[in-house]
Amino acid sequence: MQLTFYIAGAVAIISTIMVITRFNVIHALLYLVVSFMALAVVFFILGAPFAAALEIIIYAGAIVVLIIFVIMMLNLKEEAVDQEKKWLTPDVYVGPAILTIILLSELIYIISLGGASGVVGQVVDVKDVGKSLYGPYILGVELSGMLLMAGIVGAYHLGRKKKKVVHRFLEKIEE
Amino acid sequence: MEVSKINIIDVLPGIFLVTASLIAMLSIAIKRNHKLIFGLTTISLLGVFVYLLVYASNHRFTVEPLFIIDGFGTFITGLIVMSTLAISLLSYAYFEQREERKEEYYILLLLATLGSAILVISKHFISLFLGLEILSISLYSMVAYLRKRPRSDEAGIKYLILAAFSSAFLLFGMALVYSVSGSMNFSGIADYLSSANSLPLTMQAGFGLMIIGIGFKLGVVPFHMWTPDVYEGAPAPVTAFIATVSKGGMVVLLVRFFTQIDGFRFPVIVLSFTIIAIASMLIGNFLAIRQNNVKRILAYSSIAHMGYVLVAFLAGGRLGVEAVSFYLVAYFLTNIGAFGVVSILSDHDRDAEKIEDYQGLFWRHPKIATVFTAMLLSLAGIPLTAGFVGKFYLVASGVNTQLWLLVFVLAIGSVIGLFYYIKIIATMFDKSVGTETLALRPRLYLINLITLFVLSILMMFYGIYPQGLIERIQDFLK
Amino acid sequence: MNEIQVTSGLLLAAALFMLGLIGVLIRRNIIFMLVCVEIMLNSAGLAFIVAGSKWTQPDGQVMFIFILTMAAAEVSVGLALILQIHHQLKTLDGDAANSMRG
Amino acid sequence: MKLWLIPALPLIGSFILIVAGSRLSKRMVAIVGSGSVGLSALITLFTGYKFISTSATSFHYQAWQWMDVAGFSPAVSFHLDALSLVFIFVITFVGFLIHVYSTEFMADDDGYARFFAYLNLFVCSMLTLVLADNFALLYLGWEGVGLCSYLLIGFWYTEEKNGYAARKAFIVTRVGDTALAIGLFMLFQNFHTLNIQQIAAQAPQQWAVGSETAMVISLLLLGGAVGKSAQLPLQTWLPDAMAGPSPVSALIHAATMVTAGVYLIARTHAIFELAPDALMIVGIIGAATLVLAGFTALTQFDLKRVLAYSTISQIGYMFLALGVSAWSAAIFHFMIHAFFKALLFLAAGAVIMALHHEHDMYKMGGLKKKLPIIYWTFLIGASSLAALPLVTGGFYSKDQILWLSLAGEHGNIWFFLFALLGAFITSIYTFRMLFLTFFGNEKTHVGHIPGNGITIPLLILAGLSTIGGFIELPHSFGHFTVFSNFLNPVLPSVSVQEGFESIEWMIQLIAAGVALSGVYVAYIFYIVKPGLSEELKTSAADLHKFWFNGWGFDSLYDKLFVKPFVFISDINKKDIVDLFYDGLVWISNFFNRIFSYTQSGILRWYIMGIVIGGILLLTLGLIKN
Amino acid sequence: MILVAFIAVLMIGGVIAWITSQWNSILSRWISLIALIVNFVLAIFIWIQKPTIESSNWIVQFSAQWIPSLGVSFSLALDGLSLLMVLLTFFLGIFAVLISWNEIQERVGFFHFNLLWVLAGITGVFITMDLFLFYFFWEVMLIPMYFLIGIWGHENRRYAAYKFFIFTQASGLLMLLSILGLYFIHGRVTGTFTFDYFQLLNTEMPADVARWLMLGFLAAFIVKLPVVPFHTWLPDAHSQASTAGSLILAGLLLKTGAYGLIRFVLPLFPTAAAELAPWAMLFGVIGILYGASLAFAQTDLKRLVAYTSVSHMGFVIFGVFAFNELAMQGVVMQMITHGISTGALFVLAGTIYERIHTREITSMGGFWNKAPFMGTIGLIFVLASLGLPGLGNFVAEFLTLLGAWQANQVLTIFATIGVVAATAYSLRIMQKVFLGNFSSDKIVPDLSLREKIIMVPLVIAIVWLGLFPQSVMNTVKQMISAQFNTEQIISNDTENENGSK
Repeated sequence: MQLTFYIAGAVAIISTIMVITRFNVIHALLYLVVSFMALAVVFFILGAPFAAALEIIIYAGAIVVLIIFVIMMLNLKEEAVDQEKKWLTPDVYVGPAILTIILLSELIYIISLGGASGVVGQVVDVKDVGKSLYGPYILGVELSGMLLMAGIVGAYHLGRKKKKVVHRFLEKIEE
Repeated sequence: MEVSKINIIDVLPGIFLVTASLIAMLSIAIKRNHKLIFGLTTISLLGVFVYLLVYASNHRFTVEPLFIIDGFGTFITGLIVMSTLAISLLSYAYFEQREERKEEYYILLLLATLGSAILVISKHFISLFLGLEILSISLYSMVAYLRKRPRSDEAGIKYLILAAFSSAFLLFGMALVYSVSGSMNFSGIADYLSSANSLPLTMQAGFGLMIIGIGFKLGVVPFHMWTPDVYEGAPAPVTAFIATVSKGGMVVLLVRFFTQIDGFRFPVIVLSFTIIAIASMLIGNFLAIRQNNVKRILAYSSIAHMGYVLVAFLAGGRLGVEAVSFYLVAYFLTNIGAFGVVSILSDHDRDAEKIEDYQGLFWRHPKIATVFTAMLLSLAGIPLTAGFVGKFYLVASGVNTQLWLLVFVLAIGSVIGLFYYIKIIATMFDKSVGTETLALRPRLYLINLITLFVLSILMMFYGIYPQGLIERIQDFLK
Repeated sequence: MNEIQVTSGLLLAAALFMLGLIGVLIRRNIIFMLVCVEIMLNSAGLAFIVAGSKWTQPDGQVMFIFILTMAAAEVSVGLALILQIHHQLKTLDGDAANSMRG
Repeated sequence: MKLWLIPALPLIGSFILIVAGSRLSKRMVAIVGSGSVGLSALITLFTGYKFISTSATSFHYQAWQWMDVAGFSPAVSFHLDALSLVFIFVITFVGFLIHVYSTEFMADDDGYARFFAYLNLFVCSMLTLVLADNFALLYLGWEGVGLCSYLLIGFWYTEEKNGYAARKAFIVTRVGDTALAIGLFMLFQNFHTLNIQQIAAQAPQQWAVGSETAMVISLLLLGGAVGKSAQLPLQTWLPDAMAGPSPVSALIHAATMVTAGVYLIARTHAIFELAPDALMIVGIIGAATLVLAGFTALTQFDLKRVLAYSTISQIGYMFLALGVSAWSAAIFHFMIHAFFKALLFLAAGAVIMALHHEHDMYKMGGLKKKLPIIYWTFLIGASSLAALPLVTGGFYSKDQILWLSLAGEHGNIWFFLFALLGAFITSIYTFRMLFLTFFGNEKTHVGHIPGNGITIPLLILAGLSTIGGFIELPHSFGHFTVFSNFLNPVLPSVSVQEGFESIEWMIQLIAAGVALSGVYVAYIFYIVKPGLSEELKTSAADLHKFWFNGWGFDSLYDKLFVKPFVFISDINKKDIVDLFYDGLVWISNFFNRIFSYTQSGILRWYIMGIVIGGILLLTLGLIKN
Repeated sequence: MILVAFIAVLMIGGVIAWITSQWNSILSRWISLIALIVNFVLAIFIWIQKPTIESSNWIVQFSAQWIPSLGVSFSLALDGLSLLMVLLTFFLGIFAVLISWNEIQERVGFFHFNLLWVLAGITGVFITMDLFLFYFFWEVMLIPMYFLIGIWGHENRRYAAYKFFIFTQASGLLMLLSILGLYFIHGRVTGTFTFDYFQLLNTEMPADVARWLMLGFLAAFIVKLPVVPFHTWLPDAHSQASTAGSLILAGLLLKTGAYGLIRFVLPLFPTAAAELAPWAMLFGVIGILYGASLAFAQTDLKRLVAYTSVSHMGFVIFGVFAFNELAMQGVVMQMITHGISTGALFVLAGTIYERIHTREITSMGGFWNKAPFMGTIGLIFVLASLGLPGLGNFVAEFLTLLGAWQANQVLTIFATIGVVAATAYSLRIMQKVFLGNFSSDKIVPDLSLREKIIMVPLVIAIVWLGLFPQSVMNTVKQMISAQFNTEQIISNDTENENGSK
């Protein structure tokens, strides 16, 4: 159990590192799927099988696919990869990395000393979650519907193909 | 637990807003009609407000486990709804002049209002999160609504990435808090804290990360950097919305959360907010002094103003909450008025954001200039305006709890603030150049003028006779 | 010793969170930024599940579901925006979108 | 009781002239201007008669309560006693004569009405000064005369240097006035009143002789007196004041205003007597001034400047007299001096007018024949100034001072020697002036022959300066003491040191001899051997220059006070304090620039900001925990 | 009610003047003139009719609820000091309207609106007895003043207006802090939270708290007064404002600072103020001398006069902190006489500017020749400014110094030296403007009838104050002696000694 957790965790971390260091977006996304799956395993071990399923279905399935769709729509070519190479230079990532390491070490220090002790692993299954969702949190579910609606309406409005795109772009260059 | 009937009545305002947005969406599906949607929006907003006016009371009850409906929440909900109404009135003319599809805007506006209204009555991390996200996601689209403008998109993506980023912090913080306290309910956390001797480190870190998320939404230093860009890029009415409704909702949440858990027992939290407040007041004002873009000036000024609000927030107590409430009213009125002026003067090419656009405005459109002057003076906290009483209230609450450093910085900040408010005013009254060669040719709509007029009358009225409003607030806060 | 400590779970979440964070910071491509934000949100969800599991409550998972919802909505709007920006600027460089400053 | 009319009439005259002067004919202006003073003089006569006939010690009239604050309650009220009677007599009569003189002298001037308005205002102020029953009102008159002096010196304002001279006069006297004002503050602090009579009555009870407070107050009052009376060290303004028209010089800068200091000290003699050291200083100042000014007068070529320095010198005599407590002697000399100096100035004015505003004595000469009346009256005045024995008023008044400076209870040999030296110089420069102007060859053509308006006042004044001396005769000369008896109720008589009574006649003889020898010296130098003075001048050129420039006081003050003040003012014209506020603005802008730099518009930058904020928050938590 | 009327007439008059200017700008001039005359007559009426001032300090009082939940009331009251100040306000206000009759040709209505609202604010400051309301009016007068400078001012108006506004606002905010501090301290001690002046008097508080609170009040007042080194807004504001603006600034606005010192600082914090007295007096003296030195150096006529204000106002703080009745009477007189004399000098500068379109005294000279009437008027006010006896300023300065001498002799000596400096700079005006040679390329007509109508009453006033100041002093006597009960005993003694006249 414990071992599985650590292995899954390690996979998640490594694959995430790969995600953020890939030059090719598609490669990165594939690593992302790996990362999500590893996490799903973690969820399962932590006693959240429902969450594990959703992780795979929605994150790995829906969201990543959506992103890939968009990438395909944008029709990114090889130059994009070169571009990424150019962008990702040490002077870009050293500073942020240091900052993040500071933050991470602080968090590690806090979490490991900070009194959130306890054991995990007790299973909270779908039934409990479902009861909870459609019990006390029913209004939350309704609201998440509104959330999605806002997202859809927004995406619809923004994503609609514009007619005068090129013209506008030229206009911008002329300026 | 079943949703009982009484609960539905309690959350009726929310249901009203949801229904309105749904109807709006459906009607778009049938036929696009700007006027119709606009009418629907205003009527429903008005309806909610009337409902609140008639049925609302300072009676305090909860809708377990997510919501608490009390006088404070109701009052602010009413304020939010009224502000949205005013903004939607201003929006009509603004969007009517633009070739975009206009109708979806109102759906988003209603949903954003819903999100903000949920924020102010939430007593649970889940409702907090959902309210916040409904608000945010609607706002992403609203900010980027004018697709014709590259800046609008730029602002939208900036806002989106940063908001999601800070939401992640907020969530992580909440998770940490939850992991320690075992409850996501504010009262549950409060219970845990009252039993604990000191603040556990993890919990403290959780609060710290939450402050990032909250601070981002408030636009306080050092989480403020998005403000000017988003203000500048967003359409003027949306900017008004961000400046008022979005921030106001968060302020209320902050007050509610920290009052409930009595966070002021912990010096670390107080110190953090003190530093944030001081930094916001100073840096916000400093940033604005040489700025020449009116929307950015207002953005920087809003950073400072959130710092001022934090003074009252830190002062806490009845007076602090009263001060926050009053200040929010004044601030809402003033900011909507100010951005209203910006939007009314914008033409279909760009928003009236350059300071040159205001050169000699007083001699061209004396009424609009007068309104703008009044609004700026209110922001500066000059008497005869609601902003004065609001600032007075803030200072009073600060002095009451002897936060001398904070009120002193507040005073200094106000003085620095004068620089740029006066700059705009001086420009409007300066007749020397540029009155003929104007780039902007706005079309003035009567409805806008009336809205602005009403706003300024209200603003002046509360400045001269704040008693009514104060009584109202005190009534609600009982 | 077959039990997993809460701290381990939280540390994993923190590590992933920080990886997402570093990703946002170092990538200039907006899509990457979006992806990294997703990683951060996901790790926050992990933290919730760890916490929920600690208390044996469903609330953690409920929160995770809402996070998931929000992430989906956000990604959809974000991608729409990215499309727009790509049309406008012909690039996905986050740093290029800096016409507003000062 | 018509006391208030005396100052009021000139005031009314002045008011009429200011308001309506431009619309009145010159004749009307003359009538109003001199008439008001004339009436005043008449009333003075009448009042004086009543005063003497009723043998009252004082008349009092209160016009209204000026202020009444916390015990400070000066009134606009007038107090007439023997001392002020002498003064108002001189002021109104000499003033009237000068007015009459001016009607002709100023006849061609554009500012005719303005001139009389100022002159009337001056007379009013001067009368207020001497009639005031409290120091506040005295101060009003005191400043009022200063103002009129300013206005009249700068009367011909189109000449820029006249304006500067006027300003100098005002400012320098104001320095003295400041001392006076502080003296008044101290008086009020000590007595809770500024009423002169009350103070005079209380002072001896409150202070012992030699009291330090009395000393300080006396010195402060002296400071005021020194300023107004152009004594050392504030004498520098008077020679420049000659920029004004000659009647002004006669009235203000010779006869009346400049003697206000003498009046002040005489008026407050009760305080001064409590401070013997202060009195000593008065005497020293007088002695020093009279010699200094005398030497300077020797070197001047401007007729009026000679007279100006002689005025300073003569007032020095008065101060000397005051310094040795010879109160009535000082007042006596004041009166006689007023007559003959007014006479000299008016005559000089007539000469100058006749020679087309020529001031340089070396360009005059031979006027004896052309202007006989002027010559004779001038001669009488000059003799009086030089104190030629027996026939001149000046002899009797100056002789008394010489005598008392040696024999008076505070007198000493040094005072006497200085006074004697002064007398010698006086007669030299006086007759130098006379010889240069009226003898020798005619160098400038005589234009304007003075008419009656000028000659009649001259004649009257000549008469007065001759007869005036006979109202007070020394012991050795019949001991006729009407004047000092008259003043006795106000000013105590001076007692003579023992053993000196017997040698009084010797002193008189010496004084007469000195005066006559001075005339002789002048005669040698300017009539017999005219070249001699030039030789002397070249052989001691530096000394001559030094004396000519009034012992260098002007340039000293210029370097010491004026230049530094102007320099500091000028470099600080832009107000150095403003730099501080500019600095604040600069700092604000500096901060603005720094913070603006963070608003780069780059998304990752903003994220970085949030992260840094997060780090700070967490670190803060860790530190504080 | 008459007190409310004072303010209401001005405010409503201002609005009407603005509105009517759309049709007729002359009409709006007349409206504001009439509004001010009505108020002036009302105030005179009170002055004459006032019940025996010995009985009570307060001649008229008015109080109404305003924001009861904060303890704010609309409370007005008039005592001798307020009455004098209000009289001065309306008196100078009338001339401010008259002097702008020809000078202001654009936006006449808005100008008069601002003018009347400034005056309304000033009036409010002088008569309010509620600290909140006081602060309210304190700020209300700034905005219109800002516009008066910023719209109708001279070439550098924007900078000047900025500076004025920010200085006064910054200091005002500090005062606000103090007001609130006082409010809460009083509330905690007594349980009643109120801004009422009378209740806040004699609030008990620790000495150091009192010190800090007093400094807050002081900040606002010494900036307004102004005391060196907080004076630098003044020369800019005064010299850049239109004539009416300068008149109001110098004549009235500065007086609000002095009024505040007398009305609030001394009574509210008697002990703390006493501690501060030597320093305050020192700053007064510095102001006197520094202002004089700067005035002497200026070549811009209005700037010169502005610095004389700095110098003259030095006497005010000097006298206020001398803590005795004499000095205080002097201060009150100084407030009035300075208002008139300096105001008149600004009017004069304005009339000269109208004629030759410059304020540089180097390009003036010899105006007496062409404009003797103007010269005479100028002379009188120059003399007033240098403190010539017989004119009002002398009474003021003499009393101040006389009183101050009892408090601090060394400083008084320096203050007295300031009078010499005053002579220097005042006569410089005379010298450069009116004396000297007339350069023929300028046309300088003498004062017009309208200008004479302005000047003659000012002359009469200053002479009247110089010769018959007692009527003014009687008006404030009660108010001042109430503040100095202890001094009263001494003065009674001396009165007995003096009484036998």
